[in-house]
Amino acid sequence: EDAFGERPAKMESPFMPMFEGFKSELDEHHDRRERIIKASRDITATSKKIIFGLQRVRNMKQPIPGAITKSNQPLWDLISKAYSSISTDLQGLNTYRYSKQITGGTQEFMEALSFQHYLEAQSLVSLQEASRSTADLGGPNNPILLSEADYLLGVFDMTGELMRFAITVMATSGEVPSAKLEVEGEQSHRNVLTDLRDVRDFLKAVDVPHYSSLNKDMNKKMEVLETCVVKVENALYGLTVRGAERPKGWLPDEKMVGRDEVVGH
Amino acid sequence: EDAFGERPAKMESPFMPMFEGFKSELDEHHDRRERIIKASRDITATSKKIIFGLQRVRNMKQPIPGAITKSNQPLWDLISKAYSSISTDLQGLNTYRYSKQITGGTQEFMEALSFQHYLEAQSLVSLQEASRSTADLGGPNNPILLSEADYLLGVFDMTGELMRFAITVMATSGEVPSAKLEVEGEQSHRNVLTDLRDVRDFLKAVDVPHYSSLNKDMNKKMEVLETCVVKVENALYGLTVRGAERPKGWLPDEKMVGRDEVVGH
Amino acid sequence: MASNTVMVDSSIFEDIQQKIDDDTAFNDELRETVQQLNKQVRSAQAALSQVHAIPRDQLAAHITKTQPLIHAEITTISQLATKASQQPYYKWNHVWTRSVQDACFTILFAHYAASSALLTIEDLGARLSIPVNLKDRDAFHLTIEEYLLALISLIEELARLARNAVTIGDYSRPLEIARFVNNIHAGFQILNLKNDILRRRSDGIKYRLKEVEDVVYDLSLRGLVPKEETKDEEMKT
Amino acid sequence: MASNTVMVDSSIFEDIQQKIDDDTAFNDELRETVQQLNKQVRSAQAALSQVHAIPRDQLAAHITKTQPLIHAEITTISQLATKASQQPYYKWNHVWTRSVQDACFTILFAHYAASSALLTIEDLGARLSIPVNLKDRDAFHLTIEEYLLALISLIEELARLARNAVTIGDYSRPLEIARFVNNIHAGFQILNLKNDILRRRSDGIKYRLKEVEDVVYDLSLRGLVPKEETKDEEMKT
Amino acid sequence: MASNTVMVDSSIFEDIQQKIDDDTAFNDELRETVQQLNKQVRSAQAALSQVHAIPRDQLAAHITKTQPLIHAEITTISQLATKASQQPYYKWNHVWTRSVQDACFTILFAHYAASSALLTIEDLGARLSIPVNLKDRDAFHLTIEEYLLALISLIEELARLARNAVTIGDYSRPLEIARFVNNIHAGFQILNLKNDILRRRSDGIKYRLKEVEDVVYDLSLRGLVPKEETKDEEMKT
Amino acid sequence: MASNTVMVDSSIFEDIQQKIDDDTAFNDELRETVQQLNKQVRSAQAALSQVHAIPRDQLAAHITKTQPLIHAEITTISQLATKASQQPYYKWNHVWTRSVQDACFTILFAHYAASSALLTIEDLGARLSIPVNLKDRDAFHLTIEEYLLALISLIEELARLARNAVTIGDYSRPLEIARFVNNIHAGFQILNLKNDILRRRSDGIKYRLKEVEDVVYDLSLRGLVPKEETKDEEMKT
Amino acid sequence: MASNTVMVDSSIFEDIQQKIDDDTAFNDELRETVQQLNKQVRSAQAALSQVHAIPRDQLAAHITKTQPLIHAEITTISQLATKASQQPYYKWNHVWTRSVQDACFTILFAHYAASSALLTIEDLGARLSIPVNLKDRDAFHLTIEEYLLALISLIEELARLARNAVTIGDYSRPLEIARFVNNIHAGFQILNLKNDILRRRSDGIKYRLKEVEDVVYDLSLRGLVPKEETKDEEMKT
Amino acid sequence: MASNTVMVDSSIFEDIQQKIDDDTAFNDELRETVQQLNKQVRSAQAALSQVHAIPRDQLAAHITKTQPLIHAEITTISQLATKASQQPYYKWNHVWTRSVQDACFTILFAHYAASSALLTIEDLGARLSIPVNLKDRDAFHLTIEEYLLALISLIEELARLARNAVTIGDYSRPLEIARFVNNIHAGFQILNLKNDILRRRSDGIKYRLKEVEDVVYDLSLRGLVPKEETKDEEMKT
Ligand SMILES: [Mn+2]
Ligand SMILES: [Mn+2]
Repeated sequence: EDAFGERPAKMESPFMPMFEGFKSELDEHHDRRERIIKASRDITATSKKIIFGLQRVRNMKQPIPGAITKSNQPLWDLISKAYSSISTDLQGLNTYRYSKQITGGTQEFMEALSFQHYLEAQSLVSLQEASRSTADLGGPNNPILLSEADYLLGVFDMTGELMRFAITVMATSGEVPSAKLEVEGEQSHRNVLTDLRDVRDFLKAVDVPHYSSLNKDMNKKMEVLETCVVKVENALYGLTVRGAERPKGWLPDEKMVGRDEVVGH
Repeated sequence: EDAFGERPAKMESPFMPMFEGFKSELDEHHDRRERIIKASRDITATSKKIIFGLQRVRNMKQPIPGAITKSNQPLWDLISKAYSSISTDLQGLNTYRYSKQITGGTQEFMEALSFQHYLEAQSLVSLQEASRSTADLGGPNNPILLSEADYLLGVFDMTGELMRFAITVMATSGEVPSAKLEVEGEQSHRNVLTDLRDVRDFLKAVDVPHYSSLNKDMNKKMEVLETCVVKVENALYGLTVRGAERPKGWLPDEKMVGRDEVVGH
Repeated sequence: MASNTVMVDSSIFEDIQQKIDDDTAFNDELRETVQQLNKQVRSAQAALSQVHAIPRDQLAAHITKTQPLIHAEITTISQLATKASQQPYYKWNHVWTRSVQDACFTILFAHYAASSALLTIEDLGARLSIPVNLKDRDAFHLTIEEYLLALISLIEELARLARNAVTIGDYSRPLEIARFVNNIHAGFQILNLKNDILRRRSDGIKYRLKEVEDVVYDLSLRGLVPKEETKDEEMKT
Repeated sequence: MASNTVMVDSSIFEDIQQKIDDDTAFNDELRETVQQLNKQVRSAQAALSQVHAIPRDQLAAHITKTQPLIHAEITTISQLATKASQQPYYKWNHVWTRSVQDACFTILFAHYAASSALLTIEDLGARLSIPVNLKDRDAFHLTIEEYLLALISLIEELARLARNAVTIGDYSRPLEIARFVNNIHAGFQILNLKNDILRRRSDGIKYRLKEVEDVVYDLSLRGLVPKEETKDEEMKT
Repeated sequence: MASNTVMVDSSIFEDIQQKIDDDTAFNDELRETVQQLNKQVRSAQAALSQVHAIPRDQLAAHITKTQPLIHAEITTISQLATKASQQPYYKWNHVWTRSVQDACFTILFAHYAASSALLTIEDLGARLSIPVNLKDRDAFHLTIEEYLLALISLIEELARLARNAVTIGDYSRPLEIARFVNNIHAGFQILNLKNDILRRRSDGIKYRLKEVEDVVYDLSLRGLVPKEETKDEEMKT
Repeated sequence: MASNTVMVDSSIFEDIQQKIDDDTAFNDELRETVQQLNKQVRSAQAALSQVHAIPRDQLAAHITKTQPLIHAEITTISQLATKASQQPYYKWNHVWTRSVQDACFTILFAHYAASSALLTIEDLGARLSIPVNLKDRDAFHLTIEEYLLALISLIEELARLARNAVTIGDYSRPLEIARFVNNIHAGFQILNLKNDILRRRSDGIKYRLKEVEDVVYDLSLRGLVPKEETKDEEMKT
Repeated sequence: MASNTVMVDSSIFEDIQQKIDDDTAFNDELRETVQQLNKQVRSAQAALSQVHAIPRDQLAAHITKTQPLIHAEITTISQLATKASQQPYYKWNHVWTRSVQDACFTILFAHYAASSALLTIEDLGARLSIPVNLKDRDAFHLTIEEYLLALISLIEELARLARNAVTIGDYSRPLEIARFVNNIHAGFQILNLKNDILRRRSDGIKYRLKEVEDVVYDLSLRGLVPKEETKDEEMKT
Repeated sequence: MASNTVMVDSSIFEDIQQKIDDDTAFNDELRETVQQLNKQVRSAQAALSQVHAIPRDQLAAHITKTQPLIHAEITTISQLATKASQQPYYKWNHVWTRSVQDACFTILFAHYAASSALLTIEDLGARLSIPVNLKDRDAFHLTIEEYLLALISLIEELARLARNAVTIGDYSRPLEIARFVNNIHAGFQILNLKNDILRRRSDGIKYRLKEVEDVVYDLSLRGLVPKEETKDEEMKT
């Protein structure tokens, strides 16, 4: 009588060694998959925190205020740590194998990265630049892939943050956000709305096969982006209509309390 | 000019200290929530592995074969470790606060626990006994709660494993699984099918408010359970119909290869 | 089922049924109390909606008249707290949280209407005689989320009040409100929110802020901003 | 868009569009090859479905006749491998995996029909001239999942074959099949599967096992189990 | 298995077929009448949409011209009532309720446009010659829910009218409307509604109120509130 | 905007509140009764599920023991009928229809288990002491649809019983059931149903018939059809 | 906003109304005819369901008796063809396609039951007096898809018939059916179908084939295969 | 079961394969053309989105520059028409209808932007060189539904344009748009639509009208309505 009960005459299946091999491979695969899912959750949550921090910025095309840089730095470090912890799991053959598991985190990271880039430079970060950032996050020799899809979908989400930024600045300052430092003649016609429309037109022109999942995702996000543009247009319309009543030469009272900026720190 | 750009005349919002407090509370809450979600995923995956191991058992109401016990023990330990790592997060006020986050893992654990209990004792583990097990998993002073809902939904899922067990045993041995060791007169009428029907009838009698989410969950799982019962009934019907052709006194050839049990280890 | 060693010890399910029945009964009791609270909240809201139409100098009197309605709410919340404390807080919190938020809003609004000041979460807890942001023990209390959601309702109501104040000729109210909403907005901006109800509702604050700022702009364009405001401000800060 | 410092450097999107267009073209090429493979698989399956009706002693000849159909599959898989190796494996694997599984099934079934033996994943890879279970480099290969899914298809076909063998008077085939399915079933039982396609399909093996065992039972009940089987068995093991 | 013993009385299946056919025929008749009503409602709405563009002093004449359209609706509702009374009211009520609400809206709006007054549910029932809020017997009638849903449609139309009135230079209409919407809002505010269509639609009233208040704000800010309004107001208070 | 001119008669809101409260109370009462009925139905179903495991000769005794459970259902349905008759039938019918169907199923199944005969809708109405298929007045009754849906549930249960009867050695039950299901199927086959729940569920009868035919096939093939059945059969044909 | 310049020609809306009304009327006419066809199909199916219970030698007589039912279907399809030919075929095809398939099934089954042979699509078109697989002009016809879907229904019915034939002691029918289903299966196996209803339903043929093979297995195992069948078989091979 | 008797003519399966392959090839060609059209539509939309940002006096020049993009669309639609005319219109219409609607929208919008006038369906058909609202023969054409859906898209775009025009200082555009949307709304209001996509989308026109009226309100309130507009208006009224 053996460990399996009272029945006599057991035979070992001749295929057991083969299945033992399969078992260890599959277990390894599933464990790796779980690790990546968890890291992706961490990266998503941390990127969201960074974006919240950046929403306290009030000016464009200027260095991010020191206080915000300082409070965001540990978060960027956390993301780097999360990516490093799984970067060996995402190399070679496995780069695309687990792309469904990591894509959520990478898109959210891309959203944070491109939002900060826009605030600093008033321009859209390129796929090359962004790829360099994600590659670095994996640590030496283990670059993290930023696919075109991750890049595009991250940029889509970033436009939502641009809208929030624009409305907040208009609410607090009564002006549409635009870079103040440039020479008037060159720069005056570029503001968040024209930039948003620019990004929208470029994104709209991207031609993706109708059967791809990227196409479905982009169509959904394009609707959101159009809504964002309309929200900023409506806010700007409101400023214009009210501004039209302004007598010639009227200037806002410097002491006018409401328009003062109230800050967190 | 301060860190926030060129605008002069900033005021600090008088409510900032209050919101600083809220911020740290909310961050703590979200971090705890994430920790629990991750632990729940680990517990779910590990419980599933235990169940796979137990599906290699071929006899009822006997100790689990040593090989299976041995390969499952590290898994039980992993579960214990996962629960311990978050048990302080699930005490006092927080016991129910994160119940949605931990319930998936706890239900799957309950499924594994009650399946093993059935195989060993041919009976349903009670809420009290199972609660004692989960309580222990949290480590000293940090018991893990097993709610009635977790218990019931875990038992529902366990019946699916009972069905798999029953069909597999019928396929390999040509007999419906039942305990062989008892005195014939006492025991012969209890087998997996009668036990499954018993559990079904008890579960069906549980009276839950129609508006509760538990009611919705139970209704869904009751349909699956009814299907499981029918699957075992059909398999048993097949055995009976074929058996009806058996000449009087016919005994299966001991050498008959197909009916031999083939084992993994 | 006849057997001396049974599959299911029937006491298992009797115990569970008992627990479920107890829970159902407890839930019914809670809901009854919550229904009563909802009714009182609606009455208080109806009374407070007059704030939009009553001149500032008659407001204190009006608010005083609404106090009994608010006290009724507080009494019911006390009863709720007593009942709810018999069981784990977060097991039942979903039953009353919306109603408690609405009640908190009425108290915050009544207080702001009369004094242009915000009750802190501690002030509010003191009014309701319940603990706030409890962490060390499992009892009925007011959570941070509930306070913040009530605060967002207040912001929404004040955006409406800013315009209606102009309608009845009160030009200082909008400036007060603008300062207040600005300050609250700055506070919310430092919070890291999840994709939950609090995030969704707080997303609207910037639009309320914009509405209020627009009123201030409209007034300042027409030179209607009261002079003494600036002095007032300094005194208050 | 007219500005000397532009929001979007238009080369960003030109690059991306180029990549997407390349991918689309690559996808189209792959699909064309896969379509051809599908057609060849259907022809092979149709030819192999005769296995159910052909007596054992004429089977080797029949299988030999189907070899060209199987070679056609293998040739197409080679072409697929060449094409697919230009890009990361898992980026495109979903395009061909189902078809490759079906092709593998036809090879496994043809081999089993003629020799009552299982091709291992290594044997199968050798037949197809592609690596298997590749881990150290990113190239076209046969994955464990694909092999296992083809193996499950084989089990399903064998459950049908066990009965049809009896119909044409071959009473030893069912016993062979029963041993085989039993052995495979034991193997699958040690795998920890996720809730994926492999889990769902492997759940059916126990029913196939039961069907095959029932045939053996039917035969043994009627004393139709060939005597020499027992000896055979010993020799084979 | 053929058997001529009638274990099941086949007449039961004939009965059910008869019943299904009767119901289908009745349903078809009702829908035809409802189609006609819908057409008349659309004509009435088109005529009434002119109210937004016609100065106050020419409005009574315009409303008079729309009366035949409204009478057509009333005639069709009478026919509907006759037909519907042949069967239990609540079995078929869903077929016509939406159309009857729309018809009620046109009558309420025409009346308000001309007289700035609200028809009560009794007034409306009298106009339609059908009973209202019937409780004691099962006959065709106008339910309270239908009346209230039509009233909410009226509120929505008036929020639009308030702005369009300003566009054509009528500055007193918005103040009238603001008072009216305020009253209706107060009424709904104290209702404890179930979670149904009435609840969902009544939730929108507060946004309509805000829209109308915004118009009054715009007028107040610019000193465009008619003088007599203020007096009126005082007299009424 | 405060005004005491009553533009809107506030009594309308009091009336609607009264009506809503009445409906809520009525609904609560109905649901309580229905909840009780559901519980009794589940008890009866649990007791009747033993029919699948009890030999034919002990069945009459078992059914007799279940009668109190069925009487409990009938009592509750009487209470329901009394309550429901206070209001229009079709306004509330959705609250109980599913539970009444389930109760009817238990009565049909208990009767069939003991006597292999079907209760007609009239028999069933008599048992429940409620009218059936009422057309001329609006009162609580059993609709034809409810009867047919319960009948379909019976068919589903009998398909299972046919197999379980074989398991416990009863070879005549399946033939009886096959004749019965065949008859019911023929009845449904000529119905021209609307695209509703009855249509969807009746579509399944043909699969149940196939299941039962499969059992008869298994018995016929093995010569297990009881002798007297064959004679019976011949006499009946 | 009233304007006498016609920016929008109102005739555009009159045209669209006319077109919508025409379509609605045409649709109604078609549906009425289709309803009638459905009723006739159900009668034919009910009569043909006797095939499962009638011994082979009495079958020709029974089929002859069902011919009037089938002629009724054909007459209605002619009427349908006349009506439908007034408009583009594919604009309305969805209205009748299911019913025409069902009618085709009854004709195929009646023919098979009597003669064990399959009507080709041309035979079927001739019976119905409508063209088949029309490509060169837009008129009412029978599509290949409709024929194949009816054929799949036939396969499903025959799988059932194979078992019921055994029940009434006809052991040669299953072998005939097995050969027939095998042939049809082989035909479908080489089709490269799109992912549509035809693909989904044809996927089921292999399960029907397995069912029929199981019956042949059961007969073979028990030596119940008729002798002449074996000879037949040899001659045919 | 192998048999060489041809019970089933295998040519039937060759025919169906041919037909499926033809359809697949035709579908592929159509989709390729439609994909190209979609790309051109997106380019045209991007160019036309500048209309929201370009002052009125520079607009004609801008629209002229977009003409090549629109001609590209027209060319592709011609190719589509040629291809599509080889097969029944309604069999494939679903492949291109959405893209054709979008193309029509760009043409309608470009024309309105430059001339503030609406192209009729005949104008549009002439531009595209395809027949419109074809009834008497089955060929490629523009349906009334497609035209109306494109028109609704235009209305949606114009509601946005009304606001953006104000932003760039054009105060007369909103009034023009208001008149236009009002006219279209009146037209749709009298249509008795089926419950389809056209019905759902046309339900939104009233909200667009409200948006445009709000802009006119904002301008009127602030005395920003251009003088000549007022005169125009008076003359037209
Ligand atoms: Mn975001
Ligand atoms: Mn499980």
